[in-house]
Formats: sequence, structure tokens, C-alpha cells
Amino acid sequence: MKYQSQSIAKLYFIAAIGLFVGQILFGVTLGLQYVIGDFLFPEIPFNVARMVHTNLLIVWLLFGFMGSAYYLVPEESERELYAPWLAKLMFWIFLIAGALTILGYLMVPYATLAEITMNDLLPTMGREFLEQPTITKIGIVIVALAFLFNIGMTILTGRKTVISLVLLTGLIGLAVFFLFSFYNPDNVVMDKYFWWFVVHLWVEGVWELIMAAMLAYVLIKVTGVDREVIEKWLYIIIAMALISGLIGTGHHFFWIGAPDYWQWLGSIFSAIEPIPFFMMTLFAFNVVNKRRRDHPNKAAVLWALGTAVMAFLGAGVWGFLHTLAPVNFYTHGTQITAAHGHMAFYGAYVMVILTMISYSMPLMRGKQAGNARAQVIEMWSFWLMTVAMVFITLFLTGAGILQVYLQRYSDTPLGFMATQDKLEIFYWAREGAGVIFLIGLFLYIYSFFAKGEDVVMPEAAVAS
Amino acid sequence: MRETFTKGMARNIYYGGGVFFFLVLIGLTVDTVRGLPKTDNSQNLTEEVAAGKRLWEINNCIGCHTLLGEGAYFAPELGNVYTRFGESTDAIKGFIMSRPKDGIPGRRSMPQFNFTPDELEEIAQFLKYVDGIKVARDWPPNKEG
Amino acid sequence: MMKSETSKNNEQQLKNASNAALASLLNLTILPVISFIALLFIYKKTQPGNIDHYHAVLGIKINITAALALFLVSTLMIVLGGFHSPWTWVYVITYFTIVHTIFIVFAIWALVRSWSGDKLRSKHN
Amino acid sequence: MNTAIIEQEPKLLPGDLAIWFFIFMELLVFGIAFISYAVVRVQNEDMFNQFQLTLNTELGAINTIVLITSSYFVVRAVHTIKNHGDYIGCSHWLYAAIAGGGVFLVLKSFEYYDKFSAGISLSTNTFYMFYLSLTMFHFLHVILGMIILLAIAIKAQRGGYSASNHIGVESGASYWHMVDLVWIILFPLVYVMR
Repeated sequence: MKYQSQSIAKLYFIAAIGLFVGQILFGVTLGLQYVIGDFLFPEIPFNVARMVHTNLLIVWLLFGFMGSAYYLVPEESERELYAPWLAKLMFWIFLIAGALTILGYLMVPYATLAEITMNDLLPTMGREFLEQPTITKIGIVIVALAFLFNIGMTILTGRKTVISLVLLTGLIGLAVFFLFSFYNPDNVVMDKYFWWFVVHLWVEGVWELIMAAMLAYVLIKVTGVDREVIEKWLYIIIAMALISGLIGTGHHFFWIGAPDYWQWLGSIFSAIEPIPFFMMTLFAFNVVNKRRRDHPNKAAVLWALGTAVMAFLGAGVWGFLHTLAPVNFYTHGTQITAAHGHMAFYGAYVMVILTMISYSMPLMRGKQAGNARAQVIEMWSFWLMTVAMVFITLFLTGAGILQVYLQRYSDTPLGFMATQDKLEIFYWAREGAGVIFLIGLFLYIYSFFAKGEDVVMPEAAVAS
Repeated sequence: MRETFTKGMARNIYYGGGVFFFLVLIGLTVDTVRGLPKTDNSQNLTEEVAAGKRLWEINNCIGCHTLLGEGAYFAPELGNVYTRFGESTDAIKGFIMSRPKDGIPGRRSMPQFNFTPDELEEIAQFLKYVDGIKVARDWPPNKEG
Repeated sequence: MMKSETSKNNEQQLKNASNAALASLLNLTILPVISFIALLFIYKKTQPGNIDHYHAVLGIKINITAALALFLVSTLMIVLGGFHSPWTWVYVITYFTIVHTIFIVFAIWALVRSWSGDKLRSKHN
Repeated sequence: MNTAIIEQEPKLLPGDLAIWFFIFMELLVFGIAFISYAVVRVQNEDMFNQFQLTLNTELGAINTIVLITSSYFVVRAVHTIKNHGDYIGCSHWLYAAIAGGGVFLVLKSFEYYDKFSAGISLSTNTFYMFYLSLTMFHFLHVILGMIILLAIAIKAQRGGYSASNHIGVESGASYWHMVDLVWIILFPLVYVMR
């Protein structure tokens, strides 16, 4: 760590990990509700638990992105953060707003929450992932603007690198596309169409830019490979992501009342959506293979490679699996979607933030890398979480295929609930994998406190 | 490194390609929005339906159900529930009213929302309206959703 | 670094090795069969003991194993499980997807190694 | 990206490698679209044959010639800068090529005007959906190609390229050839073949 203000990232990362734990606890609860239907009913019904699960994910990923940006940008720009106090202030505002929102979900019925937050004035609540009260949404915009101002001023008045500029465009896109969440027409088709301008253009658009920039940054640091080489890769990968992903939005417009041509456009463009992820794997493998030094932080290298592979698997392969219109006709809105969603979010976004944390946290604590024992524990947590996620995905895929067959493909289709009963074995297995994931997560947290011998590597003196 | 793989060219492709495809997306969006009245059932979009949509939202129905395939996958698809329930808004209302307050032991159950008769009618009309949207290939594949 | 001290012959080998690994990867992804034929042609140009021979053989091995693991096993699943059983498809699709991906990731690593003229497992540098 | 292959074979591809990633991606999109078209065509042969007759083959044929000519101008432009280092001449050839693209756009606009005033849109039927989306997508690529060529022509005119430094020209030329190539496949596929 070269600049004092980078240490603000620590605050954000701690919050991110804390919320991550909350997310997984609710995930495990949800998994149980799948098999024991009345678990915690009516105190915490499924919809509330799910809302907490997904909203915590979004909030902690945003914390992670912001923390990463606060760490990465000063170093790239070669100057202190423009306004460290603003970053700290926004942290507390965002944390308190986020916590209040989650408490609101849990403490009062959702309809009451809508009433007390005066949803009637500007109704935006009650749509998947955008359940936040309107006032929270406005808060998110304010926090995002303050954050962008802070980051933008730091970048523009300092050294401008490709990584920081790509990160900045990604973050601006994140803020801009979020504005569509305020558009909630009575017309359901219009509502759904523009809802994807937030959701798709986030996760399959601008977030990919953020992710690629962060991955590139860590790879430069841990491998010592020439910045020039990495920047070219970065540009090409994100160019491919935008070329395929923008029109690829069409794969969400198949069955919501939009024109038929989306079936073709969406299928054709999303068929090439795996390519950027494929290239990301190629890129990460190549850079690590060509590394100029062995960084003492082995765990960070593992996370970086894992991100590339799991993003390809979750977003690329599992996305492609059900993206073509003739396939999606049967799989749309089944457990296949859930399978893809889990692995894609974990592989692309959770892991890239954990990569950033893994790399930067030791530096913020005044070390090159965690001690040997801590790293071993962290790598264990990597494998536990990753393998658990692979199995969650496989079980949900199995459940989805069976669901499609019984409920949609068969000549004598079963009803929804009758089908769900037949999937129970998969849901139990998924719950088991979920518990393993939770154990992995606890191990991950433990790794920050594990004592042991420091890793000393002579070549590493140049690092960071 | 090959000399003729320049960062400038890679950057141009990123910005150029990004802007190009974003413009294409905007163009297609304009075309879509202009064509929507043919399929989106907006002629039946009454005040009552709009109120029903608001109720749908503030009770977070999407947190368990799917609507036209989007939402959670915990409870049945409702984009075609009007068809599934024999094209009867009364059947829909009856189902919502019948939910036990404390759930069903060991089973998934919809909460009891204690809607007023007016609200029930609005919800039912909303679901009827969604069922009237002309979806490509008449998705879902069958009435089970 | 390897490149500076290598002769023309070694450069040709490196090129062959890269092409072989690329053909192997393409055969697993967007250009099946055609790429395998290309791979066989590259194999014919190589001499045993050289790095290009190593990668050509590796590519052929990966692809034959992949073909067996994917098509033979999937066919067996369908034959044994029955075409009209939902469980057959649960196993076949899930199995095919994950195993196929594992082979692709493996081939990507092989490609990256061939670029630096290394064997799959030999020490870097 | 240290693809050793390319390092030893600088003549593998003309122009910048980055543009070839772009070209590869574009060709993949067009390739999948063409295959989709062919498959759907086989399934709906009568309908496709019927509506194909409404297309203006003469204008399409003229446009093919226009684009090939324009591609030739681009070849001349590359030749001029590469062998003679004549950047003014190069820019003139490029302007000629851009003019060719302009003629293509004008002719195509007449065709579209005709179709749109007949009330045809992307949602009319599957044939028109393919016809319009393929040709309009290509149309946009012609515009993009012209912008690229224009940027290069202006740079060339200011002496930004020379006999030893002409990669930018080659890159733009490669892209323009791709746009041309796509049309050469698209035209027989959509207008002529039955």
C-alpha cells in the first residue's frame, strides 16, 4: 500500500464480508424452506428471506466494488484519494441505509414498509432485485454519485491508466443504468423490458468492465507481467463483452410480450457471450504462466485464476446452456435459471471481489501477504466454497432438467407443486452443499485471524 | 509481443464497438416500444389493473412466484394463472382468500394477506390482464406454467 | 528467456506446438472434426521428442479422451437409462456440460503452456 | 497474448491484430445469422420464395458492384501507401472508397423507403424479419466502416502514415473487406438463391 487513503478500502471490505455472511445465512434458510415448506413461516416467509438474500448480495457486491475502487484508484492514479472524508461518510451512510432496509424487510410486512417509505409517491418497489424502498434507491444514487465524484476526480487529476479508466466507465455505467429502476410503468411488458436495462446491462454489461479491470489490476500486481500486455487484453475482452452483451439483452425479451425477432437477435448474440469469459480464462492462465515473479500471496493468485475459470463456467457455459430461444422456451423460469444465477454471480462477481480482498487486505495490514498458515486456510476456504458452489449448480441443474421434463416437456405435465415434490432429493443435496459453502465462508473469515510464520520471498520486494 | 497489436486499436474497438452496439440496442428498443401496443394488451390496462399491479408489487409476490417466467421459482407461474384456473377471476380470488394464516404444516403455503374485496378484484384483474399479453409462441409451453 | 537463444528449428517447433494446442482447443469448442483433422496433419509434421510432438500428442489424447468421455458415456447413459426417462436427461445433460467444460479448461491451459514452449507440468521458465 | 506464432510470422494477418478480434466476432455473428437464415428458409421454402420476389434484385446487384469497386479502391489505397509512401494518394483512394460506401447507402435507402412505405417491418413475417435485420445490420456496418475509413483518410492526408507505418490503413482496409465480404454472401443468400 503506497497511499494512506487506500486504507479506506478496509472498511468497505469488512462490511462486504459481514453482509456476505448474512447473505449466505439467508441462503441456507431459503434452501431449507425449499424442502421444509413451513420453516420459519409465517415469521420469515420465503419471499422475505429471498429478498434479503439477493439484496444483501447486491449491497455487498457494491461495497466490494467501491472498496476495490478506493484501493485500486489511488495506486493507479499515483495520488491520494480526492476526498477521503467523503468516502468514509458515504460508507456509513450506505451501511446504515442498507442495514435499515434489510431490517425493514425483516421487521415489518413488505406492504407496511412500502407504506411507511411512501412508495405511493414514486412506486418503484416490489420488482425482483429492485425491492428496495424508493428512498433507499435515492440513497443509492446519492452514494453512487458521491463515490463517482470522488473516484472520478482522483483519476482525472492523477495518472490515467487503462485499468482506472475502464473501471470508471464501468462504474459510471453502473450508476446510469440504475436510473432505470425508477421507471415503473403500469404496462407490465414495458416494466419488464426496461427492468432488464438495470439487471442485464449491469451483470452482463458494465459489471463485466469492473470485473475485468479489477482482475487485470491484481494480475499485474501478482505476476509482474508488463502492463502494456495486460491492458491490450483488457480492452479486447471488454470490447467482446459489450459487442456480445448489449444486443444479448435480447435473450431476456423472448417471452415477455416483446416482438418475435428478439428470439433471433437474442439467441445469435448471446451465443457469442461466452467468448469474453473464455478469453478471460485464456488471459488469466497466460499471464500467470508468463509471470515474472512468484508473489508471496499464493492465495490471491488462486482466487484470480479461480475467478477466470468460474466466471467462464457460470456465466459462459451455464448461460449458454439455456440461452438459445428453442431451449429457453422450456427452461425459462425454472431451476436452470437458478443454477446459472448462482454460479455466475459467485464465479464472476463474488470471486473477483474476494480476489481483490485477498490481494489487498494483507497489504493494508502492513504485510506482503498473509502468513503461511493463513494462506493455507484461505485456500481451503477457496476450494470449499468453489466446490460447494459447483455442486449447488449441478444439483439445481439436475432439478431444473427434471422440472422441465415433468412440468413442461412431458405429454402429461404435472402441476408446479407436484413437480416440486419430485425434486426434493435435489433440494436436500443443494442444501448440503450450501452448508459446506457456509463452512468455507467461516474458514475464509478465520484465515484473517490465523497466526503463523510470515512468508518471505526475496523477489517479492518489488511487489505492490 | 507482436508489434502490430496496438493498445490504441484495442481501445478504439472497445469504445467504437461499445457505442455501435449500444446504438443498435437503442434502435431496436425504439422499434420494440413502437410495436408493443400490438402485443402488450394495453387496451385492457384499466385503473383497476394498475391498482392490481401496485398490490402485486407492494406484497412482493415476485419474491416467490414467477410472472412470465421472471421472479423466484418457489411458487407457480402466474402469467397464465387465469387460464389455468379456468378463466375465472373468482377462482383466483377464492384461492388467495383460502390461504391459512399459519401456513400448512411441512408444506409451502402462500401467506394470508387479508385483502379487502376490492383489492382481491384488482389483483385478479391484474392477473387476467397479464394472461392477455400476447407472448411469443404462447409461452409457457402448457397451462401448468 | 527461451526465444532469444533458439534457432529457426525451435521457432518452427514452437509454432507447431501452438497450432496443435489451438487445434485441440478448437476441436473441443467451435470447430469440431475439422480441427481434429488439422491436428493430425500437424502431428505428422512433428518429430518424437520435440515440444511440438508433445503438444500434438497431448491434443490428440485430450480429444480422444473427451470424445470417449462425452459421447460414449452419454450414449451409454441414454441406452441404459432409456430415451424417454427424465432421469436419463438429468444425468446426460448435467454430465455432458460439466465434463465438456473441464476438458475445455484443460485445453486452454495446454494452449497457454504451448505458447511458452513448455510441457504441461514442467517447471516454468 | 505473446502468441509466439504471430511473433515469428508478422505477415500472418495484415493490419492490427486487435481489429482481427473484432472481425472474428463480427463474422461469427453474421455466420450464425446466415446459418439460422438457411435453416429457417429450408423450413419455410414457399413463403421465403414468395416474398423474395418482392426484393429489388437489380439494386442489390448494383450495390454488390459498388461495394466490390469500393473494396478495390481500398486495395489501391493500401498499395499506394505501402509501396510508394504516397499518403495524399492513399487518402484520395480512401475518399473514393468512402464515396462508394455512400452510393451503397443511398441505393439501399431507396430500397428501404420502398419497403417501409409498403408497411413492411421487422414484425411482418419471418422472411422480412431476416431480410431487414440482416441487411440493416450490414447497413450499419457500412456506416461504421465509412467512419473508420474517414478517420484513416484524414490521418493519411495529414501525413500520419508512411511506407513503413501503414498498419492503420491495413486495419481499416481489412475491416472494409469484411463488410464487403458479408454483403457478397448476404446478397445471393437473401436476394437471389431460391
